[in-house]
Amino acid sequence: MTRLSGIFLRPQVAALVAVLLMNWLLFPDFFDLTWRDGRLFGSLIDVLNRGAPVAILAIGMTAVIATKGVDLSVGAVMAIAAAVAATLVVGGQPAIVAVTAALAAGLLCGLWNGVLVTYLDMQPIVATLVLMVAGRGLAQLITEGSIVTFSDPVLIYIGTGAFLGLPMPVVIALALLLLTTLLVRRTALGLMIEAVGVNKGAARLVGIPARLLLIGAYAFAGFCAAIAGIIVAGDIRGADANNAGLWLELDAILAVVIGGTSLLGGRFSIPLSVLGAVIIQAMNTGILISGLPPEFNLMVKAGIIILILILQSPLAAEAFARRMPKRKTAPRERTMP
Amino acid sequence: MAQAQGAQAAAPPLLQARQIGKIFGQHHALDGVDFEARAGEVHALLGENGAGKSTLIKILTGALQPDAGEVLVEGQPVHLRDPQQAQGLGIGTVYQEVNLLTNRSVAENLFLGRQPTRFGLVRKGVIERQARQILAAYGLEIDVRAELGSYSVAIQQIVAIARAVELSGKVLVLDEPTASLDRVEVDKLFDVVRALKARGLAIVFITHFLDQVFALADRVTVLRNGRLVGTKTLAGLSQTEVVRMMLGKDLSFAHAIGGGPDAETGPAVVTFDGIGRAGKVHPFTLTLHEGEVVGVAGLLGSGRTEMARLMFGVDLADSGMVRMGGRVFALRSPAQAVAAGFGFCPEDRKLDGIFADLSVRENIIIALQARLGWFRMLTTEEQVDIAGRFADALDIRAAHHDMAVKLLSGGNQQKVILARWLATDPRVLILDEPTRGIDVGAHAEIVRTINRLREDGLALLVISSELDEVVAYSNRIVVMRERQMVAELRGEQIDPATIVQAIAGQAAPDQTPEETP
Amino acid sequence: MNRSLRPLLATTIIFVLAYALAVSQYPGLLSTRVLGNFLTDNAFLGIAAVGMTFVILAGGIDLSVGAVIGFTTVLIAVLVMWAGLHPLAAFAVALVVAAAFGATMGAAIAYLQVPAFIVTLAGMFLARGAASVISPDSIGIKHDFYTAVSQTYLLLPGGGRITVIGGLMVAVFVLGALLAHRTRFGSAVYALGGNPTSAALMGVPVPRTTILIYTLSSTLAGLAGAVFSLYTKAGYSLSAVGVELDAIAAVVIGGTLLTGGYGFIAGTFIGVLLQGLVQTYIVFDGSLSSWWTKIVIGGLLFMFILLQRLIFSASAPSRKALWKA
Amino acid sequence: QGLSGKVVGFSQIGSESGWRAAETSVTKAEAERLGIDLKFADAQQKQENQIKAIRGFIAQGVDAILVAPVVATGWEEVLTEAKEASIPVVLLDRGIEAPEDLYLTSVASDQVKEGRVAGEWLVGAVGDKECKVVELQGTVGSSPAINRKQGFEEGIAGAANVSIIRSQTGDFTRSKGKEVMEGFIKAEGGGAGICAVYSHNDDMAVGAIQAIKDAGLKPGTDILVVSIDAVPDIFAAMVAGEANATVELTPNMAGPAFAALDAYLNGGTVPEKFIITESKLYTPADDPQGEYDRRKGLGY
Ligand SMILES: Nc1ncnc2c1ncn2[C@@H]1O[C@H](COP(=O)(O)OP(=O)(O)OP(=O)(O)O)[C@@H](O)[C@H]1O
Ligand SMILES: Nc1ncnc2c1ncn2[C@@H]1O[C@H](COP(=O)(O)OP(=O)(O)OP(=O)(O)O)[C@@H](O)[C@H]1O
Ligand SMILES: [Mg+2]
Ligand SMILES: [Mg+2]
Repeated sequence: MTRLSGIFLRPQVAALVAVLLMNWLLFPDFFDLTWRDGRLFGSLIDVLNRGAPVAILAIGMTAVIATKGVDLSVGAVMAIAAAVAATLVVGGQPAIVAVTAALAAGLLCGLWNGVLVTYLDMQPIVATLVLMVAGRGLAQLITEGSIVTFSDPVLIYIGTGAFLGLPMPVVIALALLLLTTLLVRRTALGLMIEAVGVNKGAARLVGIPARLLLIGAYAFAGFCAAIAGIIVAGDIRGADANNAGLWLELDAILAVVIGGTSLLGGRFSIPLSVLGAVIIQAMNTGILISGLPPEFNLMVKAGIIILILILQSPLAAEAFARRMPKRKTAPRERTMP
Repeated sequence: MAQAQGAQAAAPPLLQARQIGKIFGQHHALDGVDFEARAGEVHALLGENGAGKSTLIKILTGALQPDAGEVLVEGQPVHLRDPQQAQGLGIGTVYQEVNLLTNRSVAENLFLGRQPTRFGLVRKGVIERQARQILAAYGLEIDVRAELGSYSVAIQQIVAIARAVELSGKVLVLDEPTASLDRVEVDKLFDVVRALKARGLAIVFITHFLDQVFALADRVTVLRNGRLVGTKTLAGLSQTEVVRMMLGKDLSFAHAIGGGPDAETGPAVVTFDGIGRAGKVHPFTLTLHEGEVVGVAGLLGSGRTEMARLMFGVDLADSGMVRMGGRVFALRSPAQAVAAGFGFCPEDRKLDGIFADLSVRENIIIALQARLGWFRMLTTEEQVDIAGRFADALDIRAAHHDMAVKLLSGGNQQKVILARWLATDPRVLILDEPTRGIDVGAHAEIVRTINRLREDGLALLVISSELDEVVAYSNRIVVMRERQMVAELRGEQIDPATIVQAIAGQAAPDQTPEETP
Repeated sequence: MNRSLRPLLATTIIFVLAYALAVSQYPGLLSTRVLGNFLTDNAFLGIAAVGMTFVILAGGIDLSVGAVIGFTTVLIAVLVMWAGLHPLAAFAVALVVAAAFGATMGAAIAYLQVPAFIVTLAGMFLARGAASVISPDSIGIKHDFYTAVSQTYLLLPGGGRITVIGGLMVAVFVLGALLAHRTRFGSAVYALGGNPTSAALMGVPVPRTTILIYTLSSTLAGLAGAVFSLYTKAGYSLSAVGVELDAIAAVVIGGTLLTGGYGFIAGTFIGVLLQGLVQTYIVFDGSLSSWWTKIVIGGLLFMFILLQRLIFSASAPSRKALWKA
Repeated sequence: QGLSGKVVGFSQIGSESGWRAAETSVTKAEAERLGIDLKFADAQQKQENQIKAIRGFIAQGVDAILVAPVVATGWEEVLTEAKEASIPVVLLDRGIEAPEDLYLTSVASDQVKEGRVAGEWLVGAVGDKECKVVELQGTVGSSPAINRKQGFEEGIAGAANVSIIRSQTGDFTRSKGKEVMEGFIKAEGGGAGICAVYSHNDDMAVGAIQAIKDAGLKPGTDILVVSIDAVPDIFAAMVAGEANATVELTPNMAGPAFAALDAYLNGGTVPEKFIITESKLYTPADDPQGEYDRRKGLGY
């Protein structure tokens, strides 16, 4: 009960509401929803639809970050998955084969990262930087640098179709969110991941299979990236190996951090990460409809991010706690991020 | 000590705290505490785990800000923003848990923040030379250019003390400095402290070893639950009285640790047969029986910890096998050991034990959960129940069990780790220095727990540097020297004198250890 | 030998081996001309990487350096071409702006306790955005000073050149090494990277040091921007995109631990050279398609780090036991 | 004997788009046809890498250098070095700000003209109807984005009835093109107010076409689509009646470049300084299916 009401007091929710209100001010029809051709239409739906790939990435990224890691390669893995799916359907394979192969490719990429991090003991940023650089090359190798356009109805449905009135990407993201949240919270997986993130050595000592969990987290992130890659390809009916997922890893990390998961590992919340992704997309959409010249895009984005971060900082939390003296938060020990 | 006090009654105390209050959340860690340290005295600060000693020290040295009250240095109220400022005022501190930089050289750790420079450049040669000199006073001849992290905790502790001593022009504050030290080093430390006292410094000394208090201190101040119980001159005070001040009651079994138990032990539970690892521990063979406590004695660095790590699969043995219930296998991971019914409280609580950001409850149930596997999750109710039960059994003082374990006092964290393994209902429990940093009350409690576990039929292996304690509960004692199991004592041989002899390798004990290939 | 020196040694060995291998394939690589180019072409990267080394040594990260370089080039171009300032004055202004920018980020990290990754990511957006607001188009710089600088160089036998910016990079490395290894500030940086809590308890002024570190990084990024503008004689909002990742890679290849506390400025120098070598090697090869270029760069990065780990762990530290009772 | 056996270095920007990939593969094919030993260097979008590549080519002593410059400024020094080494340099697809004697010739399109052609076509197509245009810009700060914007504005300057009402960057990519167009349609009352979309490249236009369809409108009829590049997929869209015009940017910059080099190296003929490729306008009247088939094999 307290947990439920607590959710609404989160700074993330406040930030989302603020951004949405801003969009509404810029564009009064922002909250309008219409029903046409068996599906919902409206800017709000667009925000969810466009935010879905980053939300899916953020789900996987949350698992990795909770283990005290980070995965810079997800954008490149998206491109790989998109390339695999597109070339296979163009080559005449049925969609199911293409999708399975793309997911397998993503999983494989994630496993590779996981092995580098656990068995070769590389630091996550560099280990995944390798695939970030080389992965896009691999994707281009598959497509030979061109945009592979397809007309496979299944893939297109995954990217642009609707289910129960909602765009498929949104449905997929929600399903993934639900499944993973259940998986980590209805089993001890969540606690174990947090334990690994907080203290890997101690986790091993109490008998938690720390390495397995680590590899699993990266593999899962790769898998999520593959899903996002398929969606993006389906959306534009083609695999754009050069640009699919470009820089999206930063958005995904940002979403996770806005969602309140610490880059130092430990406590994590997948729903809040998804919320973070929605905030980012709402902000992007706001910039789009604002009519401001595009030169200002980045500055506006930076400004909003800074605002959200200040809202969320321990300092603000303390100030907030002082206002509401019911439950004071303990002052944190000063640590360098 | 009496003569020192008469002389200083007039001068203001070098360091003084007035009506200090500190609140964490809703928990009053300190409430109206007065404290003073005068020139030329050793002032012991005592109290149970979680009484607020470390918190008071942190406030006195600028590491924490008080919510009420004031700190005075030589009678002048000061607002200490950070430890740097306190250092500048001549207050040197060794905080609980060694707080040095393991990634830097020993010399740099000694001089960080006050390196001599020329043209803005640090004079490394000078630093290294001085560092060698400083450490020599503690009988420590080590390569001061090597990383601090490459040395044992004991050495790190001494470096921390040496640094604090160098920094302290007026006041030296020592928060449990002797927790990981051996008798020899403790004696050396005491020599240094006495010399400083003679030079007119004020020394604040926290420990849970009452004999050390009586050996060194002039006055004691006792805290209980964040409140001041009183400050007394030690002369004429008895141990029982001090304990009563700390606990608010007498220690019922009066620290009564007599000779070891001589009960018959049960059947063998596990045999470590020729387990060893090149360069770490010579192969050894050891059988643990039901209802038996095997104590491990040895000097610092004699390889006790590494032996325990091999026995739990933390480090992989390169020779030998484990025999258990008719099965013969090699331990490949702690997970396997946990599955086989082992439990292991590591020596380095901060590094290997505690999940700092997880709650007390989660820290207690985590090993059990790991053993159950990820799919069978303990429900919240089960968790609350288990955590509550074991926290009560070990008297863990926490405001509530959902608070992060890192916020507990050091001794209470130690108890949490113990509780964690008791919760797994193990058959074999390996405890590496389980009473380090634990207050007298809890200490007795843990000794009692060990005895009770034995009676319940567990096989225990306990590593401890406190001979009295080892003697109190061991059916058998193995002695380690230079990474080798050199002796095995039982029955009559279990008394401190014999053990000390075996450790030093003087008289060859008539009983050799089980054969090692 | 000091154990922390080992990664540095490993990196050096790898560089020498890699260079020898490359030369055996393309003898043309062994010339003063190529060596001089290594310095000139990587000058801005090297200077930025020195700042990045400090940040990483302290356990942080700075994603804004590429954007700060880009911003600085635009600012300098605008000041010189539109406001008519002398380039040296423009450099001074740019350095001050960059320093203030870094200090602000550092303060946010130190006082607001927001992770460095995110603060500097926002900083990256801000700097890049500000540059494109000032001028999205590239601005050529025409000034006698620029011409003079580009015509000043030390001619090496064999036609190689040590240019002003190449020399400047070497100087920054030397000064950086002194700052890191021989000053109190340097010690504080390592302390922060080792254990911030301990550092604070040992009296290291953690917030101040943090602010200084990011100030230093941004200032050096600003200097790298000035060098970049000398290098290209232009200011362009999109220049030096992704340089932060190259700098991080150089630092890591150079043997500095991303978790902080261990590493050497000199290692970063070799990391930069190694990256330059990879680039040059690929150009000499000339047969790699766009995608193979990426794959090879990623693969070599992987190889270098792997090799370094192997060499490092082969000489793994044996714990010293010198305790004499 | 032509250029057979000559070593030519080619510093390409990267492989950020299908068009760029086509340019690379056409250049490689041309070189192979002529028997040239082509040294290819991909700069991953970075000018500093291009400069390194050119220096590398000079150090290797190539016979000539082709550069597709990522940005107009910053080439003086390295081109001077090439000149001192007597290596002729040919610029591909964009011009630079540098003294003209530093390069042999520049084979490029006129980006401003491309925009103008597009704009003029639109003015002609709408007649004197009121027409509100939304613009999908390329990457902020890139020279095609700047020039094609400028050219288009020139093209519609004379027609008071044609005006740009919204302009955002789609980063030259399909997915961003689609996303931005989606936003435009929402912001302009479901697209009712939009008469045409002008896209700085075909990829974004292809994305925009999908957005228009998703919104229940007919691209090519309800909203006119005009863009630049002439890649195969835009012709496919024309076949389907969903795109209205595109201005060609030929990927074959290398053909004229090699011809000029041949003339210069073998005959000492100094070519024209600026070889401008044609900015040809294609509409559905120009056999889009044929154009599609012709281009499909070029590596787009
Ligand atoms: N940052 C904090 N937040 C919340 N509670 C805290 C914090 N620090 C300390 N406490 C609480 O304050 C009390 C006093 O702790 P302190 O560390 O001072 O005890 P101590 O007397 O040093 O105990 P020990 O002998 O075990 O070291 C404990 O109950 C502890 O849980
Ligand atoms: N944390 C450590 N850092 C460096 N060296 C260590 C550390 N722990 C142990 N060693 C070294 O390993 C060897 C065996 O140490 P081990 O810890 O097993 O001995 P121990 O008898 O348990 O002593 P202690 O009481 O110090 O734990 C010694 O030479 C010691 O110096
Ligand atoms: Mg304490
Ligand atoms: Mg030990």
